Parts: sequence; C-alpha cells; structure tokens
Amino acid sequence: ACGGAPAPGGVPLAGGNQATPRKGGALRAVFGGGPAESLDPYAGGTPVDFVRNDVVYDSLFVLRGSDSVPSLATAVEVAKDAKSFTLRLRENVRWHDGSPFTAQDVVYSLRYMCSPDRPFPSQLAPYLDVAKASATDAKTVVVPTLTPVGDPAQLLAAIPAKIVKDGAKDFSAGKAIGTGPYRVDSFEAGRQTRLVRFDGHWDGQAPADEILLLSLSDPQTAVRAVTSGQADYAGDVPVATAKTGVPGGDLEIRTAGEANRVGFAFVLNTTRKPFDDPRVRRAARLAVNRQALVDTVLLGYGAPGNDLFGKGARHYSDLPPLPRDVDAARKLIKEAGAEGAVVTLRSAEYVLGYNASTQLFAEQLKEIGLDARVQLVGLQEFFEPAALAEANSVTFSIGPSPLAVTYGRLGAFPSLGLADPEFTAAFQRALGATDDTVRAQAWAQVQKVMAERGNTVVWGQADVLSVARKTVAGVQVRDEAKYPYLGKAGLA
Amino acid sequence: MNPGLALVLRRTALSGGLLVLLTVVVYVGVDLLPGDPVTARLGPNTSPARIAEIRDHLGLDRPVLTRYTEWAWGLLHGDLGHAANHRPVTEVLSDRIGNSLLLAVLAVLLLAPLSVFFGVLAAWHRGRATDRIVSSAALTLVSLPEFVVAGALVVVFATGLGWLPALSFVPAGVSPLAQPAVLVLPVLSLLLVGLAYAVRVIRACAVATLRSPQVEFLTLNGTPPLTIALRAVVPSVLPVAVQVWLISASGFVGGAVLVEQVFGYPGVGELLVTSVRSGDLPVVQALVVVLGGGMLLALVLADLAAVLLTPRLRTAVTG
Amino acid sequence: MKPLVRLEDLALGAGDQRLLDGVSVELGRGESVGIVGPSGSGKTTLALALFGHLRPGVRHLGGRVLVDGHDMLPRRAPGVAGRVLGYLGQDPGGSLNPYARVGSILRTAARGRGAVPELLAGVGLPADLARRYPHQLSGGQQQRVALAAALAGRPALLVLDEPTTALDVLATQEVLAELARVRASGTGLVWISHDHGTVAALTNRVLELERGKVVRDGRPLDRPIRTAGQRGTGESGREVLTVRGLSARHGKRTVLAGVDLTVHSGQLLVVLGASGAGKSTLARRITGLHPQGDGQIRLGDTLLAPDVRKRNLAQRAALGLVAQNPADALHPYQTVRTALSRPTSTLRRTTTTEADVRRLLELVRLPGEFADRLPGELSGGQRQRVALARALAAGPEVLLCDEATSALDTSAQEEVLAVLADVRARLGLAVVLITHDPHVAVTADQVVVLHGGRVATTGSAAHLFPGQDDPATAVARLLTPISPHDTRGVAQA
Amino acid sequence: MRRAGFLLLGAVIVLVLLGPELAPHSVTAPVGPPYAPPGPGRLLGTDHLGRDVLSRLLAGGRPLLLTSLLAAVAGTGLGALTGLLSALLRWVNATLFRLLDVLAAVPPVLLLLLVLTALPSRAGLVLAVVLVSAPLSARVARATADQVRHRGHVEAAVLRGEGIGWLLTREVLPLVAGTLLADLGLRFVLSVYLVAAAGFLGISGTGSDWGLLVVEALPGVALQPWALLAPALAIALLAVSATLVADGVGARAKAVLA
Ligand SMILES: Nc1ncnc2c1ncn2[C@@H]1O[C@H](COP(=O)(O)OP(=O)(O)OP(=O)(O)O)[C@@H](O)[C@H]1O
Ligand SMILES: Nc1ncnc2c1ncn2[C@@H]1O[C@H](COP(=O)(O)OP(=O)(O)OP(=O)(O)O)[C@@H](O)[C@H]1O
Ligand SMILES: [Mg+2]
Ligand SMILES: [Mg+2]
Ligand code: NI
Repeated sequence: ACGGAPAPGGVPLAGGNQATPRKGGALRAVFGGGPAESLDPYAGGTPVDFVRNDVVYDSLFVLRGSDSVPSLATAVEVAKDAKSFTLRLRENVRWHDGSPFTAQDVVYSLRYMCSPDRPFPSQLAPYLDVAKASATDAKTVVVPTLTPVGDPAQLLAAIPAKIVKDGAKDFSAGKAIGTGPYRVDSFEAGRQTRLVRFDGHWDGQAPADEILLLSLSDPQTAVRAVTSGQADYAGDVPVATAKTGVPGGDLEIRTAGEANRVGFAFVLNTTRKPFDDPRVRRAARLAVNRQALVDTVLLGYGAPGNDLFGKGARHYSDLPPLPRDVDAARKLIKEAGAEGAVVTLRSAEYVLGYNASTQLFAEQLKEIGLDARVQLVGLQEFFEPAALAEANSVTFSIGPSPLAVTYGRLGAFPSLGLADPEFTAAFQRALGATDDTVRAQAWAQVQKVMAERGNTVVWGQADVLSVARKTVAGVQVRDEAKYPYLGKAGLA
Repeated sequence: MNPGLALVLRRTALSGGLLVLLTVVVYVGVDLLPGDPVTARLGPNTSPARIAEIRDHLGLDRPVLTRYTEWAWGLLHGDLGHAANHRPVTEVLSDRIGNSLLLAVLAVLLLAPLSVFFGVLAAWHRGRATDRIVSSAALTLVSLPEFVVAGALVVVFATGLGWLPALSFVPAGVSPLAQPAVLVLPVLSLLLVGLAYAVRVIRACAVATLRSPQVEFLTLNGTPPLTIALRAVVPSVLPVAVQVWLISASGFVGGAVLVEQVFGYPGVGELLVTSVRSGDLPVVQALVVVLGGGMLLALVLADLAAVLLTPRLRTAVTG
Repeated sequence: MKPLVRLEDLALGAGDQRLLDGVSVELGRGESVGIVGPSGSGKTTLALALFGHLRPGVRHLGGRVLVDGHDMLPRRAPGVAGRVLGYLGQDPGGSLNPYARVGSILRTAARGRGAVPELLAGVGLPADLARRYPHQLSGGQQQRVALAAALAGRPALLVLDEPTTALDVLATQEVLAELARVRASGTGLVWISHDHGTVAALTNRVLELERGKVVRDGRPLDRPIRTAGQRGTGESGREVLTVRGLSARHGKRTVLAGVDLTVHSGQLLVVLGASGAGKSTLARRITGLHPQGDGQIRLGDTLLAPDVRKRNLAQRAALGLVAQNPADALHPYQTVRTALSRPTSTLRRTTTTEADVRRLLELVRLPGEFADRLPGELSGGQRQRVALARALAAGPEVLLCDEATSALDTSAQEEVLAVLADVRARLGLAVVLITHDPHVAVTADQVVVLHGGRVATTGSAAHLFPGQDDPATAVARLLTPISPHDTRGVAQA
Repeated sequence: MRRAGFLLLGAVIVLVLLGPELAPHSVTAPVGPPYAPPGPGRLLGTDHLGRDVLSRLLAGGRPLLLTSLLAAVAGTGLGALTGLLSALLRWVNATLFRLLDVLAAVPPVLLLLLVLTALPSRAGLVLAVVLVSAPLSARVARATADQVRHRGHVEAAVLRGEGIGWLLTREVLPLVAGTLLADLGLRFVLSVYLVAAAGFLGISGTGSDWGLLVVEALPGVALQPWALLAPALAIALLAVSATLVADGVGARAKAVLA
C-alpha cells in the first residue's frame, strides 16, 4: 500500500506482532525525551511524556480507531442545547495508593488541566466551563460548556485529559499517582522512567511486569539503542533509518498502518496576499508534486494526500487528490494577477521532514511563477503569532485526530484558519450537533469547502514507523500513533 | 598579605562583578530572543488570545528589569526559579552539571598529557613525517564533525568489537561513575576532537622553544632529548597549554551537545540546547549563570596558572 | 696517540661567502688550545662546527670534522655532545633555560654528578643563588651559572666561547683558577677569547683565525701589556644628567641604594663594580626601564619620570642605552637596516637615508652591506657593534653603554672607543660606560665604583689610577671589598 | 611536502572560487531520487532532497570562505590584537580583556542566537563567530606574548619611543605568529561548524555551505555517506593544505613578517 519503492530491507510491517504478549518480563522502549520531562501530565511535552502519561493515568474516554470508547467514564449524556454534558463514572476504580476514584477527582482534574498555571494547559479550556463543573454525586459530574459541544466524548478522548487525584499538586517521583495500569517506580527527566505494573487496574492486569522508558533526544540514537540490544522498541523512527533497514533477524520495522498516518501540509495564510485569493490557493494545490514529495521527503513511506486533514478520523471525506497541473496553475496565477508575487514559506524542523518538504515546495511554486522564499527558523520562534501572521505559508502536520479537534485548532489561529462564512457556519454546526446524521452532513460540507477553496495543502499521509524486537507484542494506537499505548504491550 | 593571594582575591572579586554584568546582559538578552516560553511550548495548538492570557497570567508582560530584579533576588538566595515543567531549576541542573563535569574532567585529564606529548613530539620532528602525520591527523579529526567521530567510535568499539556499550544508559539516580564503561566512548570522542586544537597550538609553541639558544645549549652539552623536552620545552608551553585546556574544557561542558546526543548521555549541552529551543528561559538563564560563573572562575585559575608558570610574571608578583 | 678532534680541510659557507676556509687542525686528548682572531673571523663558527652544529643559513661546503673518531658533519654523531664535548656559547643569558631555577639548571647539567652549591662555588657564586631564575641574575652571574653548567657535565673537551666577557677582574681570576683545576684533572679546553692574558694563562697553543682561515698555529704570544689608552683629563662641561638618592628594588630585594651621580657633557664616566653590584640596574633605572625605586633623575633641569613610558620623545632621545646582552637586544627578524633607521624615525621624526645607515655602520667599523643582515647572521662582536650604532643613531646627549665593547677584540674595541671619544669631543656627548676592562677604565674622566648597590668610591681617573700603576691591579684594588660586610651590600639588607 | 601543500591548497582554492560556475546541476532543484548513490552524471550521488551533491559541494565553498574564513580571520585577529595589547598594556588587560572574559563565559550557542537575533544576516553570523572565538584566541595570544615581551629588543623599542603599533606588530607579533597561525587554522574549522550549528538551530544567515551540507546529510548518512563525507573531507582538505603551507612558509620566511 505504500507508494514509491521502499528498499528491500525497509518494507515495514503493518501493526507488528499481533500475538498476545505473555505475562511477565520487562519491556524497554525508547522515545524522544529530554530535561523538560515531567510526571505531571500537564507539565511535560515530549513524546515520552505522552507515552508515560497514557499508562500511568487514565482518561475519561479513549480513541480506538475513530471511535471514542469509555474508560474512566462509562457514559456521557449531552444536554439538548449541547451546552452541558453529564459524565457517568466507572465504579471500583482505585488509585495507585489504594484509595477509590471519585467524581471529585474528575472535577479537580478538569480545573487543574485548564488552569493557565499549567505549563501545558489543556486544549479543552476553550470548550469547557470548568469553573462551573460539579460533582452531583460520587460517580456523576456535570460539565457546562462554553460553546455547544455535540460529541464531548470525542474531544475528551482526543485531547489529552488525564485524570489526576483530587488535590494533587506534587508530581515528583514518589508522589505522582494515577489510576493507570502502571505506576512510577523511579524517574529521572531525560534519562529513564521505571514503571511497574499496578495490579489493581480496573481494566485487568497489564502483561509486562515492568516498562522501562528510555529518553533520547536523537532519533538515530534511539534506533541504535534497539539495534545494540539495549532496548526492545523505538517509537517514531525517521524514514531514512527505516530505509536503511535494521540488522539482525530478530528486529523489524513496523508501521502503524494506513489509518494512523499523519497528514503533512502547507497551511496557506488567507489573511494576506496572494493566498487570500482562492484561485492562487488552488494554483498552489495544482502545483504541488505530491508523489515527488512522498518519494523524497517520506522516502515512499506514505501516500499522496488530498489536501484534507484527518484521514482515518470519523466523517473524513476520502476525496481523490487533485492531480498535478502546472499549466492550469500558471493560468490561475495569471488570472489572479499574482505573477511573481513573493511568498514566504515558514518552516522549522518541528517534525523531521518539515524543512525538506518546504524546500521542495518552494521549487514547485517557482515553476508556476510565484517567487517562493523559504524561511527556516528555530523551534523556539516557529509559532510566534506575529511571525505566523506575516508568513504566506506554514508547514504543519496533523494526525488522524477527530475533525472537531483539527479544524478547531486551525480555526483558533487567524492565519491558519480559513476565513470563509460558509466554512465557519458549517463548522459550528458540526461541533454543536448532537445528532450523528446532522453532524455527518455538516462535516461533509466543511470538507467540501476545504476541497474547493481551502487553505490546507495536505500533500501526503506519512506512515508512523517504529523499530521493534519481533517479540514485542500488543502495542496499540489510541490517539496518535507516535505515542503508542503500552498498557497492553509486552513480550510474546 | 601575600601578594599572590592578594592577586587571586582581587581577581575573584572582579570576576564576581563580571558575573553580575553577565547576568544582566544574559537575562535581558535571552528575554529579547525571538519566541517566548508560552508560544514555543503551546505552539499552534492554542489561540493567540489564549496565549496572551497565559502570558499575562504568568507575568511575562511586566518590564524586563522588574523580572530581572526578582530573579536576581532569588538567585542571591539560592533560588533559580522553576523550569517550564515546574521543577525547581536547581534540581534540573544539579544532576546534569555533575554528569557534564565528570565527562569534561575526565576528558581534560587525558587531554593535558596527550596534547603535550603529541604537540612536543610533532615539534621535535618538525617538517618531518611524524610532524606531518600528527598535524594532518589532528586537522582531519577536527574537520570531521563530532558526531562522525563519535559514530565511528561506536561502529568500531561497540557495534564491531562489542567491547563497550553503544549508548551511555545509566539508570535513574545512579552516577555514571558506577558504570565507568559508559563513559569511555563519550570521553574518547570529546578527547579526539579537543586534542587536535591543543596539539596544534602546543606544537607551535614548542617549535619556538626548540629554536631557542637555551635548547641549543642543552643539546650541545649532550642533554638527553627526554630531559630537554621535560625541562625546557614542556615548561615553556605550559602557560599557553593551560589556556588551551581551559578553552577545551569549557567546550566539553557546555558545547558537547552532539556527543551527548549520540551517546544519550544526559549532560548540560543538551539541556542548554533543548531549553533554548523550547523557550525554557529560567533554565537557560540559570545555566548561563552557572556555566558562566564556572567559566569566570576557571578563567581566574587560568590567569593564575599563567602567572605561576611564567617565571618572570611569578617573580614580579611574589618578589 | 689518536687525536681527540681532527678537522680536515673544513669549509663552511653562508650565501656566497666562506665563513671557514680550509681549516685543518688536530687536538689531542687533554690539550688546551686558544682561538683568537678579530671579530667576525669565524671563531664561533669553528667552535660550533666541532659539534657538527651549523647555525641557520650556514652550509657545509667540504671537509670533515672528526671527534673521537666520529664524523660530525653532515650529521652529528650521537653520544659525542656532552660526553666528549661540552659547550658554552657567546650568549650566556640565552643559554639558560628561563623556566628553571639555577639549581635545577645545574642539576640537569650535572646529571647526578656534583652538588649545586659546589658547582656555584666553583665559579665564585654564593649557594643561595640556586633558588633564583636566570632573569633574576646579573649578566656576570648568568655567565658564571652557564659556565658552571657547562663544567658540570665533565666532558673530555670543553669548548668555551668568550666565557669571561661579563666578568670583572676578580671574578675572572676565580673562574680562571677553577678552569685551571679542571684542566689539571685532564679536561681539554678550546678557549675562544679576545683577552690574550687569559689565553696565555690557560693554554699553550693558539690558533689565530682571520677571515675563516687559520693564519697562525703556535704558542700563545706573550703580548706586551696593552698600551694604556689616553688617560682621561677630568675636564667637564655643563651638567647634563644628575642622579640623586637613586635606589632600585626587585620585589622586596633592594639592589641599589642612595646612588648620586653627575654626568657632564663630553665626559666619559666609567662605572666599575663587581659582578652583581648593580651597574646594569643603575643604567636601567636611569633610562626608565626599571621604575621600581626612589630618587631623582634630572636631565638638565627637568625631572624625569621613573618610567620611560611616561617620558616624552625628547627625553627618551636624550638618553641612549646599549644593553648588556646584544643577542637579545636585536630583534631576530629585523634587519640591521631596520634596527639602525628606527631610532631616528621615531625619536627625531625624520626618515633615515641609506647614507645614514652606512655612516652608522662605518662608525662601528662594519661594512655597508651588513645593512641587509639579520642578527642571526652576525657574529657576537658584530651584533654588539650594531647595538652600539643603534644607540648612537638618534644622537643622544648621554649614552649609557653596558659592557658595550666586551665582545670586541682589542683593535675593534680601540677603534670604537676612539669613535666615541670623537663624538664626545665634537658634539659634547656624555658617555656612561659600564665596564670590567681596566684598560678602558683608565681612560675615564670620572670613575664611579659600585659596591653592593651603593657608591663605594667616586673620583677622577687620575686620582683613582695614580701614576704608572698597572690598570688591572688598580681596578682589582678598587673592587676588593673593604670589610666583609661590604660584600653583602644592600642586596640582603 | 611543502610543494604538495601548495599544490593542494591551490587546487582547493581554485575549486572554491570557480566552484559555483563549474556546478553541473542546479543547487536547489532535485535532479533525481533522494539518497541516490554516486553514478554517471552524478559523481557524488544526491542528497536527502535528490539534489546533486557535487554541485552543492562546488557551490558551497565560496560562502564557506566568505563566512567561516572571514569570521575565523576576524576572530583570531581581534583576539590576537586584544591578547597582545593586554600583554603590553596593563590597562587593556584590566579592561578589554576582562570584557572578553565575560564574552567567554556566555555559552557559544547562546551567543550565536543572541547576535543573530539582533543581526539576522551573514554579517551577524560573522560577528557571532568573531565574538565566540576572540576571547579564546586572546588568551592564547596573551599567554604566548607574555613569554617574549620582556626581551631586550622590546625594551629597546620602548626606549626609542616606538608606538604600541610597532611594538605589537613588529616586535611581538613575529615571535608569536606561529602559535597564532595554529590557532587560526583550528578556529577556521571550528567556525565552519559553528556556522553550521547556526543552520541547525534554524538561524542560518547563509545559503548552503559545506558545514550545512554536513549537517543536512547527517540523518541519511547510512543511505548516502558521500553526501556527508564529501563536504567534511573538503573542509579537512582545505584546513590541512592551508596548514601545511602555513607551517612551511612560517618556518622559512619569518623575516617577511618583521
Ligand atoms: N648565517 C649567516 N649568513 C651570513 N653570514 C654569516 C652567517 N653566520 C655568520 N656569518 C658571518 O660569518 C662570520 C663569522 O662569524 P663568527 O660568529 O664565527 O665570528 P666570530 O669569530 O665568532 O666573531 P666574534 O668575535 O664577533 O664573535 C661573520 O662575519 C658573520 O657575519
Ligand atoms: N629580577 C631580579 N630579581 C631579583 N634580583 C635581581 C633581579 N635582577 C637582578 N637582580 C640582582 O640585582 C643585583 C644587581 O644586578 P645588576 O644586573 O645590576 O648587576 P651588574 O652590576 O650589572 O652585574 P654584572 O656585571 O654581572 O652585569 C644582582 O645581585 C642581581 O642578582
Ligand atoms: Mg663569536
Ligand atoms: Mg650587568
Ligand atoms: Ni627523533
């Protein structure tokens, strides 16, 4: 299913070992990490933080494929006006210290995660009125919303919303407590976390006795950890490494599968010339050589995109990609009078491949008569609002998050969103719809506008690759494939 | 008072003043860097309005001098503030600084004798094959980026021969000293890169000494080459060599990012770069103070060493 | 018996010039031989050739050097230097490793044989010098330490290139006595010197070189005692330089105290004193190179700042200095022309013509083509003369010469002194001459004798060197301490 | 050996200067698949974007010389100047040199960032490298000059009223030039990578020079080692040949400096 021609050694296996892992043993996994890690689920932002949080803490809902399934919450009831919802919580859940899980924990967690004091405040904040959230009894929580939210379970599953214990403030190694299948034994930021199985987990016991999470900032080093036998699994491996292949018969390169690909895009700024003109936007989409980008930037590990984010998410419109047509693009540019217009393409190596794709995109835009200039910047300044507002295009990628999350994010940023009345109306309708058919219609309309005159040039869907010992089994994807769920993983 | 001691005290006091200057410059400078902690962290996932709200909440919009004063006040009380992830900065720094110092000290301990050995050896055989080999090898080694050197070492000693671990994993809370094997390759990588510079400079100094009349005198009186090297050449290169070692050591502590990354060794270099990238200003500022303070101290020591090792300067101070 | 050293038709050259031309000599074991000859005749070149050592720029044109049966050219046979041959060069200051203390230098040289205090005592130096660094020694002390180091190796043949140039008469006698002992123990000597007295005292065979050729090989000439030069008249012009209560410190050590001195225009003032008495320090104090100390220095009516950096150009131009060590006083990479033209251009702000350079070279009896040479391509005496010419270049009012003729043979020395006398007479130049040479001392108008940093005696030459007294004896008498306390002077005060 | 050095250096310099004209392919546009191995028409293969490595190598020399060499020369020059002045003048040692100490105390990466923020251009890059290297060169220069500044000829020059310029350039510099040249050679290589590191941090003011080529080639080094080795070796070649020549010339023609 992969485009291009992967090298003999580099054909990735979808999904990996499907066997049920045996009970016991220690799983050693490497992820990107660093000194900024934290056991506080709202204070750390590195990959290993997300992986660790997933097994130490539980969420109210989790994503399985495109569906949100109950976790700490068993059900959610949405009010008619979609301006509040009621959560029913699971019985017999215990914290790592043995105390019972209550509705008060959820209320506290919602407030905790949305507070601006958090280094990474939850993205639920614009949706939920957490100050007014209340526990009506030990297992029921009512949460008013700030805008109509028709399907809160999707949001609660897709946006990391780990539940911490009521009153928890101190998340140092001995104190960090969750309800998840593993508890923290020892932790040192940027080095490693030792997690041991929590036998009292509500979802049954996890297979591995112990998970050792190793933090490395350099992906190549991470792969070397596996090839040299010092680890069993390395997540989010660069395509070049995959292409090189791994030595030895007991290692394999895996992909998280087509449904878990990440959409790579250039988001055009519709608040500025020349991309304020839909014709020029369309020209850019006609100009981009999707297959070349997939073959070069992704080394074939992926497929051309259709300019819509959210492949694999619910209500995604699987339209065919726009075929490349340089002549038509030139004509559109001429019509719009944008010949020779200067366009700055802002990028940083936020994700491997951003800069490369931007450089190629610039070459392709030059072919249709735009004066494309690549603006490569450092990570620390990449997302400066003022600078983003000045750039004509920003390189960006989003995984298969629910469409509400994806378009919500883009819309929050004037220079990333699409200022189009039809689009905005349809989006609001989709977000607030409590009925699934209405929702499906609304999303279809949102994506139709995007496909016609949208501003996201999603040129490719990239495989999420990992390197693993063949015996590593049970690795699941819940929200993003880059941060797999290890709660059911172990050695077969 | 002993004039030597007086010199040290005066220089140390002066360095204290310089450190204050450094903190002002760096605090303000870092503050002016593009990007701010909140945007760098939250990125595009958060609307500009919300970002502004959080910035305001954290007091990032207050005048920089106000914040500097607060920060400096905390500094005086040993409080370096909190990192972006709310850990006390002192805690974030402490283990990494130790690790980096360990690496740097080991590398310099090896660098010092080796650089003098190869530098003097090349100078002794100046213009001949040994010199060419040493000099060219040195230059080639520096020309190859550190990660290539480090990578080659891994391929040979870890992947190939299997003598040493490819990665310097150390369990949480354990000092790398407990597993000395993990230190070998990182130290070696730093050493090879640092050696080149030291060898070349020391060679140049030694060549000047070897052309001097005192060496002619010693040679003509049949002094064994080793004695000449040890008594006349080595002492003459030491005042300069000390500066070179110091320069290398400072590079080993704060600039060993790539070596640290290749071996997964948790050191200060990586901390500095990631903190800069993620806009974690309290950590950056604290690091600069600690590294800068350490460097200023080391510079005082190097100045002192230069005086002590140059007889004319020493006798001018001590009478 | 097999000779220890054999030179066969040795020829060395530099550029298109022959420095040594067909030199054939044999030296037996234990034999002592003097080498004499005018400055630039090739003495040092010959001495170095024995070691198979050629200075940069010098080429081996032909012939052999055999030492103990080994060929030394083109490559030095190993094991000869040190065991068979020992060496002391013309530039003693430079021979000492500046990074080692005297004690360490001597221990290295002795290689375990001989204790440092004995080695120092052998050359007439106190044992407490062992803790000093070479730069803390006076010129004469440096020379004796270097000699002690050369002696310490106990080779079969010692090659000594003008080893007493910086020594006063008393110290010379001590050194000669030590060398006589060394000789008696069977060590041979190659003694290069301009002082025929010492040559006669230590050797029974002399080689005379001229333009790289051996022109005489025979017994040392018992030359008649040099005709004493023109005695000073004691007449004096106006006061140009007055020094009152001058003292000097090196750190905590006071090396000069309460020195009063008046220099009149046209006068020749000779400063005498044992090695280490403070003569060079006095010169350095006056010229402002050594500002640590008290007292007043007046040039005419103006009070001079102690530090030369605080003096203006006219004041600097008025005082000329020829430093004791010419090897170090000339920049190794600057040609003679540069050395001679800079003083005028900086001090007098005029450009120097080629004729000026030639005139200056002519003054010190050097050929004009030397203008393009680097110091390394000059002989010791030639370097000294360039340094003197440089000091004269800016036309000073007072010229301080620190052993400015020590490396010159008698005739060159006389010529140079005659030039100075001429300039004194014509232009009223005052010359302060620091010297160990009694024959020069007697030509003074005024004599100042330093003792342990204080002025011990001062007076006219006529007064201090009465009648037909032999100058050497007279100087020796002046230098002899009056009481034991005196030897220590202020140095240890 | 010296001849070989000269030939080598000459060849490298010709290549560097004419390189951009000799480049057979576009420097920015892909000419084939990414990480293609060397083959006919693409002597050194392609890089991660499928661009011709040889062309990029040929084009990357000039910016390298313009930035890194200039920066290294300026850095060592400024450092040596301050270092030598500090050895000769007490007040310089007490003021300027101390300021350099402060500079030395700022981690290079940060200094680079700060300067480039204020001056985001090639000039800023040069300035940053100068500021990073000057304090270190200054120390080496001062320590070396301290060994020779007491010599008789320096005193003679002071006596005859030579200005600081003469003392510095004519009396002391020739004696310490060997050490400073050694320092310069290494500063050059280090500045190449400092400039590359700037690119790494996303703050490059230059197009693509050899340092950047090395950094870009790193992730795919296993697939296309030539993309990394070629520029790295080119840097080494430049450094080694320049050093061989400098050593040879320095040993022979000291007088030229004086
Ligand atoms: N490298 C050289 N190039 C050219 N001429 C040289 C070189 N070295 C020495 N000479 C010349 O060789 C001659 C002999 O020099 P040498 O040092 O042997 O003289 P010397 O007899 O020791 O004189 P002095 O008594 O002045 O020390 C001198 O005229 C000197 O100028
Ligand atoms: N840097 C120094 N530190 C301490 N003592 C010194 C230093 N330099 C010289 N001296 C001492 O000062 C005294 C005077 O030295 P000076 O060089 O003036 O002697 P001098 O009369 O010129 O002797 P000479 O005839 O041997 O040249 C000597 O005893 C010497 O050892
Ligand atoms: Mg001589
Ligand atoms: Mg003297
Ligand atoms: Ni050898």
